[in-house]
Amino acid sequence: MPKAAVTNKQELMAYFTRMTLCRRTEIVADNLYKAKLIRGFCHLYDGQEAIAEGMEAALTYEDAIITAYRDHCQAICRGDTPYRVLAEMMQKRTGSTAGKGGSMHYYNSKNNFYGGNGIVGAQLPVGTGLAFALKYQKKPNCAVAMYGDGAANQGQLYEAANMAALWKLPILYVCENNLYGMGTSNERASANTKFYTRGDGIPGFKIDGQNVLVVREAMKFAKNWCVAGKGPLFIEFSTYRYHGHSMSDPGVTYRTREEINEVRANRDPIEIVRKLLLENSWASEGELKDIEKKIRAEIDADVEKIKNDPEPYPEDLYTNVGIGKHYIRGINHPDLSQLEY
Amino acid sequence: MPKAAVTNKQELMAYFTRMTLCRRTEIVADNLYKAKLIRGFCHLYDGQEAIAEGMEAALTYEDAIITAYRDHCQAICRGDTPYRVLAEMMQKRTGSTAGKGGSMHYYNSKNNFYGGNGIVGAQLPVGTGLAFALKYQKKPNCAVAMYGDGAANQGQLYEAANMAALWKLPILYVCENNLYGMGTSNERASANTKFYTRGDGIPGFKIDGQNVLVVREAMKFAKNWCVAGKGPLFIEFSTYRYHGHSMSDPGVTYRTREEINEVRANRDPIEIVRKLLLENSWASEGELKDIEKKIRAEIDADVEKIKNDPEPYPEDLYTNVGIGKHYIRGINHPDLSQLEY
Amino acid sequence: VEMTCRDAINTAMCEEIERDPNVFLMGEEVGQYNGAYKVSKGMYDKYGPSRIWDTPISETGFTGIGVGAGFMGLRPIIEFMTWNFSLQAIDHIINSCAKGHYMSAGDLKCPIVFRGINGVSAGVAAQHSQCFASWYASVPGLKVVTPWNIEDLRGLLKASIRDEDPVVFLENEMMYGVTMSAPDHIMDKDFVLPLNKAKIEREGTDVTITAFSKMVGFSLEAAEILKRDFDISAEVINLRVIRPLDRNTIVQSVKKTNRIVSVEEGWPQSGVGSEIAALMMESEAFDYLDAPLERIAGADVPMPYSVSIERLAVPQVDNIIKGVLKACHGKKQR
Amino acid sequence: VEMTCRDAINTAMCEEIERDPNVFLMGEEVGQYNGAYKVSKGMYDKYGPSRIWDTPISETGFTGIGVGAGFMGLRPIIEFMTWNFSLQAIDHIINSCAKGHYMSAGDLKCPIVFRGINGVSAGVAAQHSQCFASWYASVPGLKVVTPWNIEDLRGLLKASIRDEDPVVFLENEMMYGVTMSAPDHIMDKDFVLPLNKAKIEREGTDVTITAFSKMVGFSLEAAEILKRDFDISAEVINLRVIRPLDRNTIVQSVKKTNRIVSVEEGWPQSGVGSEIAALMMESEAFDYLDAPLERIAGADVPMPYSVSIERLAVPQVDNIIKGVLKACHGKKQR
Ligand SMILES: Cc1ncc(C[n+]2csc(CCOP(=O)(O)OP(=O)(O)O)c2C)c(N)n1
Ligand SMILES: Cc1ncc(C[n+]2csc(CCOP(=O)(O)OP(=O)(O)O)c2C)c(N)n1
Ligand SMILES: [Mg+2]
Ligand SMILES: [Mg+2]
Repeated sequence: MPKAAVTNKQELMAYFTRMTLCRRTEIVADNLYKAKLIRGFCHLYDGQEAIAEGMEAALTYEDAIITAYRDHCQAICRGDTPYRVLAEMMQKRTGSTAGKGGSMHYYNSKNNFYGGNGIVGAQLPVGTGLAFALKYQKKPNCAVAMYGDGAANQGQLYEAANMAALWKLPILYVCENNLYGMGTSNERASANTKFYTRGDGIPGFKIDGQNVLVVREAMKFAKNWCVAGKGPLFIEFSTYRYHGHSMSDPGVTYRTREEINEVRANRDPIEIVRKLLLENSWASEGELKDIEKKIRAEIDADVEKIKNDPEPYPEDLYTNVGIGKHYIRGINHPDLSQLEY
Repeated sequence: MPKAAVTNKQELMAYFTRMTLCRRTEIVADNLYKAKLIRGFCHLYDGQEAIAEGMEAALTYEDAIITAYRDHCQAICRGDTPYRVLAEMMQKRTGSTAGKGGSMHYYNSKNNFYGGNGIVGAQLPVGTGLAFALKYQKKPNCAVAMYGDGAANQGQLYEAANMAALWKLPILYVCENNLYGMGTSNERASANTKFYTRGDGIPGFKIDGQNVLVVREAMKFAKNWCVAGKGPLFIEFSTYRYHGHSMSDPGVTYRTREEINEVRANRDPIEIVRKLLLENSWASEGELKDIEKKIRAEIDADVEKIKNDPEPYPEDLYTNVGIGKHYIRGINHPDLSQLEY
Repeated sequence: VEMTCRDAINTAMCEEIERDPNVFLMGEEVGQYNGAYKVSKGMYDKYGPSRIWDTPISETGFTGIGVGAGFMGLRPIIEFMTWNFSLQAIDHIINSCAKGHYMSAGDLKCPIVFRGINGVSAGVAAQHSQCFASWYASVPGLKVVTPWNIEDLRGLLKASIRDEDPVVFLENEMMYGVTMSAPDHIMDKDFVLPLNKAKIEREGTDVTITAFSKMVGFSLEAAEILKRDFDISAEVINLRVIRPLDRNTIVQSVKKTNRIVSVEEGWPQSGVGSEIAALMMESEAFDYLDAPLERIAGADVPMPYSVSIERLAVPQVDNIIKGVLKACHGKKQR
Repeated sequence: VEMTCRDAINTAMCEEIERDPNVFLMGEEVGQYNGAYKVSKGMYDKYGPSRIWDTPISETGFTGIGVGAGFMGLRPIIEFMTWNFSLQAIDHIINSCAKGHYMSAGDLKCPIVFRGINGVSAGVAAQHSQCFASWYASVPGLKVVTPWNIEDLRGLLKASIRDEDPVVFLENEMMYGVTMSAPDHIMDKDFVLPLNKAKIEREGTDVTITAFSKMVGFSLEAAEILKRDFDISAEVINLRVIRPLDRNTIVQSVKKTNRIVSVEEGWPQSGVGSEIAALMMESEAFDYLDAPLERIAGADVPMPYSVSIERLAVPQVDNIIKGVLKACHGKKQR
């Protein structure tokens, strides 16, 4: 494991910019939800941005990623735009999945991003399958399957990890430990809360998930491990979600405001980068503020534009059910059905 | 953990007798299968008898047991008779489940035996539920959930065990490691073949499963552990099945005859007790042979009698679907249906 | 009194927990968090951790635990945050539980209730919107209950908890917040409804509409409009229980109306409506049918997110009216 | 050549594995043990561990792995030792796989085949005898294939492996050992059958029998007897694919015969037969029906072990004859 990281202005500015983009997307989503332009579930990632961004800093789009429903920022870091991500939540045809998938379902197979999964834990075997394919295809890459501290109690993780270990698959099981699964704290859900030790012999480590450089170095190390053929690793990032679990959760009944404020004050992923930039005189406060303002303005403009975007067309209901075409029954038969055979 | 066991003639004779009863039941089942009087699956337990018997020697019928499909001898040791067990396999109405359950499904809720489960691993959460009930009812007892080395790779074990640990349930996860799950050896299926260590922090131990006294002492210790409120334990018994997995498996394609013979010669559970009885002059060779002969004759007589027992009646098809009665549709409606509403 | 459907469930569970020490509630977030949908609000505070069990996110595990506890004589109420997650535990519901009584020739009993949100909510998309009524209702050994209003919720849930057989209890999130007025008798602590009877919610003479869960309300709305605008008198049957299906009530109704429309939110193929079509074939109703059964069902697609097309995937009042008009088209005299 | 159904599956898999380097087989005991039912005999020796993957007993795990591999462009064949064990993995089949193409608006594709033994075998009792045809066939995004003979097995399995959509392929253990003669054309390495067409196995004029899997053979036997003993000419349709169902072939047949009997081994409620009943209601077939559809299905009970009652729980040739005679009772002239 590396003990230090080398960086430069350019890198840090890029991290700062993208994490700010992520943060702003989530804040805007929060407002749009309250304005009833977004519906259903909406799981915000603010507080955890250093993980999505730090991972990307260590990986390439030849490496595969899969995560759960808290996926807006992973989508952005994997190459999607706030515009498409927000348009999706805003139920528009211009959204990342054309208004079909919604907040929990972003994908980008071109850049090896496989979602966006609403079933807790399901992404872990599927992610192991991504690693299987990489090994099958003899690619010098790894797959990353991200999960929460709550998801760690899904048995399917242990089934998949056992096969990953048996077959030495290049897979990183990345636990984003934000201390709670919905309203349940680590120790109320897990008899063993050292998530990195739960690989039944698979090596693992726990490390700070708030500092993008720490995440990056850990992921570089981990990717090399995989590519060297050493098999799976368990990585636990300690992190925190500022918002409640989803929009109906105020997020303050099972934890204290002090706890939240303490992380905001001392462990905020964006503030950590800001501080580094300022300390090294790579940017002035004003420059960074300008970036933030610019992003804010851009996303606000995006939102205004999205509002006028078309909703999915009625016939979109019937597309992408399968690749082969066949008769699809609508609510009333036959008037509302798609009668293509 | 105890380092020695105290025993006496009476105990050993009882173990010898019941294990011989078990062994003979299995041998007879093997023959009856070949004679086509038994059908479907039939998983024989010969070679592993010391575990079922040793467990019972440490437990009472107030303790609950659940196992998988390799369950004939557990049923007998929990109080069922070879007659009923064989009649079941022979498809008779006089069988333990009246010809409905078959070889994989023995039960005896009166004596807290809950099967008999055909789905690999399913008995582990269900068994944990037995322990949950014991704790809920504040009973000074434990539950035992038995599983194979192959079943150890079912994720549901880890889900259940985590809750057992969280809630300190009085449950013993007893792995009968007979080295193979069907045709797959330990190390081809499990990255970690130390099954007793796979409780993610739950204590465990591995111990000989061929010596009934060792099993008994281990189980006494373990029961006390549970009853003292210390929560679950993982116990791995090293054992061996002489037969193939089920009747279609000759059992010699994935292991050598030498391996089998070696266990038969040196680690046979019945021979170990015989030796103890002889060494301590608690029985003569002749006496033991007589017991064996008697059991053989009794079971042969059982079988002859069972042959004339009735098969399930046509109307049995429709009973025990549920406790509440309702219309049950037969193959043809309405002639073959049970029309009770 | 006035109460929400959410509170109907809550009061039913509370009363049964108070009545019988063997009844307990287990599931994700049911306790300290007061329920992901606040259905179990206050119960943890009232009954404590010995009766209200918060679990990890381990559906396979805690469902199996519930089944084992049921075998030992307890009466577990196992909550799935939504029935979609029951897919992880379905083996226990079917193979460990439903078949247990039969395989053991009557020795094992499991008086358990599995409950939670089923079918379509609002904007939760493909993985959180599936209706499981027809799947579970195909399985011998289970009872499958589909309550609509507070009367159903109280009477059927209390009956389910007291029932000796395993019950699959399918709730609807969209109803949780709906307030209804509760006549005194349904607030009785011993108010239970039979688990094998449908209810005619509205009598009619021209056409029978069968529906369950939220679709009962839509069907009643449709019936009002049909009366007002088309002078069609629709009889609306709230199926209440999908297994065992109250075939008799449906058949008797069709003998009177000669026409039938089946309404459900779930996918059409081999759904509840298909079974009702088969019932028409297999009963004397066939000879009374003046038109083929009309089936209204969810569109045969995974649920999309955007409301603009979600709306087109789930039956609306309009769809029911359209189906009824088709069934009643060219009414001939007998 | 003569071959068993087992070998039909084996040769189909071998040819596809040889044709396309992305095709691989994964499951319990498929490799070194040569398959629990010897379906994959010799394949491990021939293709080695890079193409034939033995897994631990971890259905949820390896099914998810298959789905992930499929998303990345491989063409996994995932074997369930029997489909009963798919209950542990059904969440991946439905939520991770079937819905993936839709949720991603067409981005994700998963050209995977899930295959193994479905339905009733001999004497394996309640937990090992369930038919999953109607469940999976209710799910948009899946194709559900139910082969009967070696022609089906080769043509449909090869088509399934080459298909871009996920396919649920339901085999029948009782057929594995059955030997049939294979005409040359079905031995062609590129012999594929369409995944949306039923096959009329026997033409007839008096009644239509729809069946799938083993029941096709029983229906043909019944048809012979019906001709011989009752001069009834039965048309037997091998459904082959339950989703998408070839509705047209069924409807056209009924327009000719005016009567229909549906046969399946699975439970009746909301089964395949119910859907065919609904099809009768929803198509022009309704106007041609001279008698209600007769449904032959497995008895509505968990499968018992003893052959004496197991026989009464699964359709036999006699049951089909009885159903046809009922459907043909009092044939009226049009
Ligand atoms: C199988 C399943 N069970 C339950 C849920 C409901 N659910 C969604 S998210 C969640 C909490 C997950 O917590 P964690 O894994 O820690 O992730 P986080 O939300 O903290 O990112 C639950 C219970 C689900 N979606 N899938
Ligand atoms: C979920 C599930 N998967 C697969 C099977 C088929 N199967 C039955 S027994 C068995 C092997 C189990 O091996 P192990 O757990 O070691 O027990 P043993 O047979 O050695 O006693 C398998 C794969 C099953 N019954 N259930
Ligand atoms: Mg969390
Ligand atoms: Mg074993």
